[in-house]
Amino acid sequence: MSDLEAFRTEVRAWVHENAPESLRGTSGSGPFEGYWGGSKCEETDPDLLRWRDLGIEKGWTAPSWPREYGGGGLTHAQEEIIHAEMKTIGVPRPVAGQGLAMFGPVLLEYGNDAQRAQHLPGIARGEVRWCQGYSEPNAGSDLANLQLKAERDGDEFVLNGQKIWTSHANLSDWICCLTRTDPNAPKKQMGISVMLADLNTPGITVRRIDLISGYSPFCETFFDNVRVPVDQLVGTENEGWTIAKAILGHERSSIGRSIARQPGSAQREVLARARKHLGAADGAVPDPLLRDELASLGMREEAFHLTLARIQQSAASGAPGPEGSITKIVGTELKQKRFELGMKVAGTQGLGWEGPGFDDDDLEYTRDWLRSRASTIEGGSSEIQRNIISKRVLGLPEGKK
Amino acid sequence: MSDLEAFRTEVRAWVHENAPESLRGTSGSGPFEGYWGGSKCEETDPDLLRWRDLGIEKGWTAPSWPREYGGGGLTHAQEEIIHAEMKTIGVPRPVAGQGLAMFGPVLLEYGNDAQRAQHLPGIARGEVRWCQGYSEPNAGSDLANLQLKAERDGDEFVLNGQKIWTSHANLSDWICCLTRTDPNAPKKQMGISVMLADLNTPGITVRRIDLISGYSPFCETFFDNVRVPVDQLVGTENEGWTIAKAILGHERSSIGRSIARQPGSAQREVLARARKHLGAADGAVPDPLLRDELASLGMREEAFHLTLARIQQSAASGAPGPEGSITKIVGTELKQKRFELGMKVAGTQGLGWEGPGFDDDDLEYTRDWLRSRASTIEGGSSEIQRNIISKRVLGLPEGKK
Amino acid sequence: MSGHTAPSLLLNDEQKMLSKTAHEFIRDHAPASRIRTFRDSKDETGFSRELWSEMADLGWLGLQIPEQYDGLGLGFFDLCVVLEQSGRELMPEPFVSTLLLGTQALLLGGTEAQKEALLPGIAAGETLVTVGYEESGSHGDASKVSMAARKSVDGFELSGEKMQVLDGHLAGRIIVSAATSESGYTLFLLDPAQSGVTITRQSRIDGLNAAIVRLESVSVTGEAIVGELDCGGPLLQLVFDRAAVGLSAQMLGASEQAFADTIEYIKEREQFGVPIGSFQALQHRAVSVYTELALTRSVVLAAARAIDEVPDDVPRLASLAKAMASETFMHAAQEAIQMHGGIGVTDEHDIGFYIKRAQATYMTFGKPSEHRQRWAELHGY
Amino acid sequence: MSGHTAPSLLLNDEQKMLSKTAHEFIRDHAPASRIRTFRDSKDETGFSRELWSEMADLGWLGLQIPEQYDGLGLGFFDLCVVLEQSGRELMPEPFVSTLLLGTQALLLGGTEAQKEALLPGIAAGETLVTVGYEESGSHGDASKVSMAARKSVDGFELSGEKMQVLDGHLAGRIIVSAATSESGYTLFLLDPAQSGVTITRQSRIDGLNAAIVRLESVSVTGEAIVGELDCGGPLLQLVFDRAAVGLSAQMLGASEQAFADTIEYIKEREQFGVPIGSFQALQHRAVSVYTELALTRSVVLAAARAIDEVPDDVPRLASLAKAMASETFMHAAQEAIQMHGGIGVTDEHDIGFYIKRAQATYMTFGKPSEHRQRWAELHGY
Repeated sequence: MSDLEAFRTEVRAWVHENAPESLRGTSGSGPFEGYWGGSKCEETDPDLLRWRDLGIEKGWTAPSWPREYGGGGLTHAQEEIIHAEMKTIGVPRPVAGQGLAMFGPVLLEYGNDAQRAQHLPGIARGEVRWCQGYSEPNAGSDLANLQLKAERDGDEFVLNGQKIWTSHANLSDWICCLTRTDPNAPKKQMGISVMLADLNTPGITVRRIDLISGYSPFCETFFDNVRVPVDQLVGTENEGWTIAKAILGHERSSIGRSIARQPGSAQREVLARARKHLGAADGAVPDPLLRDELASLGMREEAFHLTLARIQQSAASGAPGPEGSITKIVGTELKQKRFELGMKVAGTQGLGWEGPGFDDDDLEYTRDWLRSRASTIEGGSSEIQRNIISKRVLGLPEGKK
Repeated sequence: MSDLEAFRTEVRAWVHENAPESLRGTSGSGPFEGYWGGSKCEETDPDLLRWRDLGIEKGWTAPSWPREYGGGGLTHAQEEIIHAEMKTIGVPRPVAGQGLAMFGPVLLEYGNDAQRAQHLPGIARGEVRWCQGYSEPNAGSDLANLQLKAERDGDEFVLNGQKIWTSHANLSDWICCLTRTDPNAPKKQMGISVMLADLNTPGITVRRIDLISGYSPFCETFFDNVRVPVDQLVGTENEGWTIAKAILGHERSSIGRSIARQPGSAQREVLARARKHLGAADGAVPDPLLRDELASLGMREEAFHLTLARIQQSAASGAPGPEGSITKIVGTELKQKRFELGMKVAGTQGLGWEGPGFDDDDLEYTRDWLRSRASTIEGGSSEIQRNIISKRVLGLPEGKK
Repeated sequence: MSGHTAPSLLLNDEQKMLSKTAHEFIRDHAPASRIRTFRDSKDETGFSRELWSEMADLGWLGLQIPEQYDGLGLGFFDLCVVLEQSGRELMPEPFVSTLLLGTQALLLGGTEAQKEALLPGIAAGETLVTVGYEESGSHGDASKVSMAARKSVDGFELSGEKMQVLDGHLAGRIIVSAATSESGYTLFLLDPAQSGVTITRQSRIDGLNAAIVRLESVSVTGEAIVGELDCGGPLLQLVFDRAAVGLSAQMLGASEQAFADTIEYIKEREQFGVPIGSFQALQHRAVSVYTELALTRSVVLAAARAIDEVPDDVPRLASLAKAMASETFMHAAQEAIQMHGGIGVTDEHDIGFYIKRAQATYMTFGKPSEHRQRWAELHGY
Repeated sequence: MSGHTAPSLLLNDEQKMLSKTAHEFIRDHAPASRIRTFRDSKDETGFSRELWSEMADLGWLGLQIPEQYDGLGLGFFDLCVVLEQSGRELMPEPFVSTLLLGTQALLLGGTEAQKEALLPGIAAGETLVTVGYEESGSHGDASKVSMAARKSVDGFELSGEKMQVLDGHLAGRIIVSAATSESGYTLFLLDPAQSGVTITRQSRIDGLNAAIVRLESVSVTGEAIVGELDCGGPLLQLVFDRAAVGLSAQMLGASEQAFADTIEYIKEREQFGVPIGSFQALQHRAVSVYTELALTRSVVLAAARAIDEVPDDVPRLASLAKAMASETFMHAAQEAIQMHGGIGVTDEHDIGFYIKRAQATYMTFGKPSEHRQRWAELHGY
């Protein structure tokens, strides 16, 4: 038995012994499912809190981070095993969210020791919640066009401007911002800096944005003479675009992966809805066209999971293939197809917004369907992903931007 | 009863009395179906020849052309009625082909009297067959890039270069060529001239091009010091692009229309194949998925015919809508869908190239399926059509070319 | 086309004027943003009574109602001209319930007394008449009728529940289907004020107003029957065909507006220093929507014309129009959101209401696959 | 994935080397243009015997054949590595007939004697063994067997006709399905040299070689049975699953080559003064093909792996692979032609052969909709 196999056995035993019964089977165990924490968190589920504490104790909330920063000091391969074993029984990770998935890794790669020591333990323990501040109203697909101004004033930067799509900013403690520190740089990709800001700093206001689903995690965040200490600058001033690209690449692949719930779950979900709404308790789904569409969905779901596995395997073998770039496109389209089909089988029972005559599951499903329309837009639209693949993977010549 | 209605009654009576029985129901009566004529024509069907002669006698091979040029001197509305009545009983027009559909109208609009007198009667009588000489190997979608050189030498132009996709050049008598008369013009759309050349002129050689279907009407036509009298220049030297665009516009809409056979015929054709190959003599097509696809095809076919009718009606009412530009795209895609579905219902019986084990209908159908792949490329590809609609109809800003 | 000469698919001068007037009136008085306003204010009516009256005054509600009942006596085609425009701004006014379901049921099956009693009020914008046909267990099949009409001494006693009855909360009369024999059902005209009727308002994504109509031993006489006893099925099918065509006209209008808004947006929205409408990938996708719109317009007009002039062609053309308009609207709405980008998925922007309506209309009066199946049957395969 | 840990979808070092060697060998010795050459010369063999022998010498034909029969005793996964490469150039050599149909039938159902007699010859490239299962009235359903095997004194007497038997014109042995009871049929191993066998060569669009095999009272003994009497159906299904996976590997290779050729072409072909590959509409469509290729690669590898390691998963993964590879290949081939423009539809250019092969493979061993139906059944709906 290899060391990794031995480790897997150990992890499996620990997870089976410690994961609260009530949490099993409740989660796809992705990086964004479960306890997000932070100072504004009002979570009261004792099982979830106990699971969090057990994870913190083991250092398994951030298995591959150094122990000095609250991590587990393990390898990435070991981390994969921990996450896979949690996924197997469907428990969430002990702590989830963007701090662990995105900003911790950024600080580990680009931050300095002081920043790591200041921020990482709070993230690993789920005490400090983070959100992103990238997009602006005129800097969406064209992110490098961002204009949030950061002017140096002594030991501080003074920030003025606006961010949008700052998910959960209303529930977060800190924000990681892309700012414009040199408005006169010859190219718009130059003169950008990455800064960390405490959301309690005076001058920051947050406004929630509702989506067509009726609610959303998104916010707009406004900066009015917000003073940020210079020691919260990550990396080199005016050279933040490299870090931004790394963050975005990470976001892309994590969105694709976060869609990958349990293999077969999309097919099971839509099948259950078909049985409920078409009145067919078992056997063949009576409508052969819907049945065919469901099989298409199920096949595509399986192909997507197999492709994620293949990418993961080839990355583990040291030769990451270019296919990683497709997971965002394929994953989000799969998600939309799932909800479209789930809505189709529900017929008019899927048309409820709220209230009498519709059951709660259907009402929630309809909102989720609406929410899914954003998935091909957020985190780099499908169009932007296709441009990237076209250029970087297929090597097609650039036309106009 | 309006004059036109009276005319329709008269036409209907004449057609019913004179159209040979053997030809009825054989044709979609489009401008490219039937007797194409020309000096190399070896047609022997007495009914077809009799129908041709009757048409010539009435002036109904080219109903709207002036009588002096062999036409009928009628209005366009009357011409429509004549073609519609022939279509109703499925007889071909008495004479068909590109001379009538394209080059005659060009000469009527852009030619001079001498050119009309020289060429139109031969076209109207089906004695002289014409082909086009537009595209070149490096001037396909980008037609204005054409390079066939025409240099003035006394009373003649000397042509050197190559044309491609010169359909039926091997069976034609004359060719209508786009030539480059000024290679130094500041824009490539300038310096182009339209010329008419007798294909018997020394220096012209024609080579047939087979398509993936195994045969085709297409040729390559090579020009090696071919001398064309200057009186065969149509319009003004170096200003031929305007004429070229008119010809292309005409080609586009006639391709779209030529696909419009009898309404419902695509659905009937594929249904007949389904009955033959799926072993279902009547009733519902047993495979519900194929049945659904067939209904989609049938619906789309009907929508296409109704749209052609609507365009025709609004053109007749003096307000042609912008929808005309879509008929090429929709028509050719419909054609491809038809053959794809017809191939699908045939299963492995559609895989024959020739010889034993496949019946003649299936073999021909398979070749037609292969041929249909060219329809979205020839006569201005679907991509080019979309560019045109995007710019001219939707008014979207031009990106790069 | 079954005949060799296509029906006229053009609007005459009067219809063009009607279309233009309706377009401007609706654009100015009834923007799609009203859907949000009615929703957020939890408006009890859910649409504008005033606007409905004004449209009555303009003659639009009685366009197709015969002159003897105070209508204009024009055709269904004319009604579709207005419906298309009403669709552009997703108007929540009771077009579908009253003009498409109620009025058509009365025109096709109503007794003289019923027509005299109700059609003038409809034309005047005073009376709403709707049809309840959906039940919780029917899975979209209106021929599965659980509501029962038991024979009583002087008529029938109705019990059961209808779901998502459009404008059931305000309708002056509700026509319901109720089983009257083993194999057949019958349409009955009810006054919701009658004893035993309970109305519960529902809230849908698309902004149309609907209600649950519960009947407990509601007594009616034979005079309440619309059409013939036990023959509610065929009559309802005729009503649905017309309703499907009228709804398709609304869907066409909605698709066109969503498309127009999108084209305008991509001409203006800049990224990478240029309008995003200059990107060829978006352009070609826009053209795909455009071609579908052109085809859909043709089939909707043909189906509307057939209702007035070629009744035999109505079933197949109604199915064609509904199937095609449903797919086109969904396609146009999806592309509209995607091309609007982030702003397109916010509740603040109106474009999101188009996909909600698209989903609702897709599922109403038969989804595309059901109409394709019917088309196949009508064509003998 | 039925388990929580995905099977390995990577090639090991030996397999990578095999893939590379096969790729180069085939690219250098077996270009797709050979399809045209064989067709136009009306070559009697229709493929290259020499090349087949060379591939035998390289060990490729016996990759999966156990060592006791002179093979290398590796897995089906290894065979798929070579099949993928053979697909790139649409090789007309008898991979499908002999390695996928004949060999798998023998491995899965052959008697020891049959295996000993035939597998070494297959591995050596000397013997072709094919399976005839299609009949003119079967409409693609291999379980409809009209060919009859009548019990005779010392065995069976076979009569009937099989169509499109791949490489039937040169096969040393042909396995046919013949009805042996009311409900069941049996696979029989025939020597085409036997009296009563008539072979008529057929010509297909895709360049694969096929023949009509007509049997008139052909006598065989019980030793000719492959598998069990009356159990030809289940055995043939197992063979088809493997054949479908192997064919999917070829389709994957063919799709990848068509795509690679297309990308190369649009990088070079200029119109409007720029490479057409700089047009965003083409770029985004190219990306669509690319994503389908990536998904297809995953499912083909997973299905191939399952044949070696997880037999229970083979039916669903074989259906997944065949359905997806069929659609991907057709999509890739259609886009390849469209993006090649005029030259793409000429017989002179090789790209047209890809769509012909795509159509043929789409229809072989079940078309996608049939596999989706089976997938649904396997998943209990």
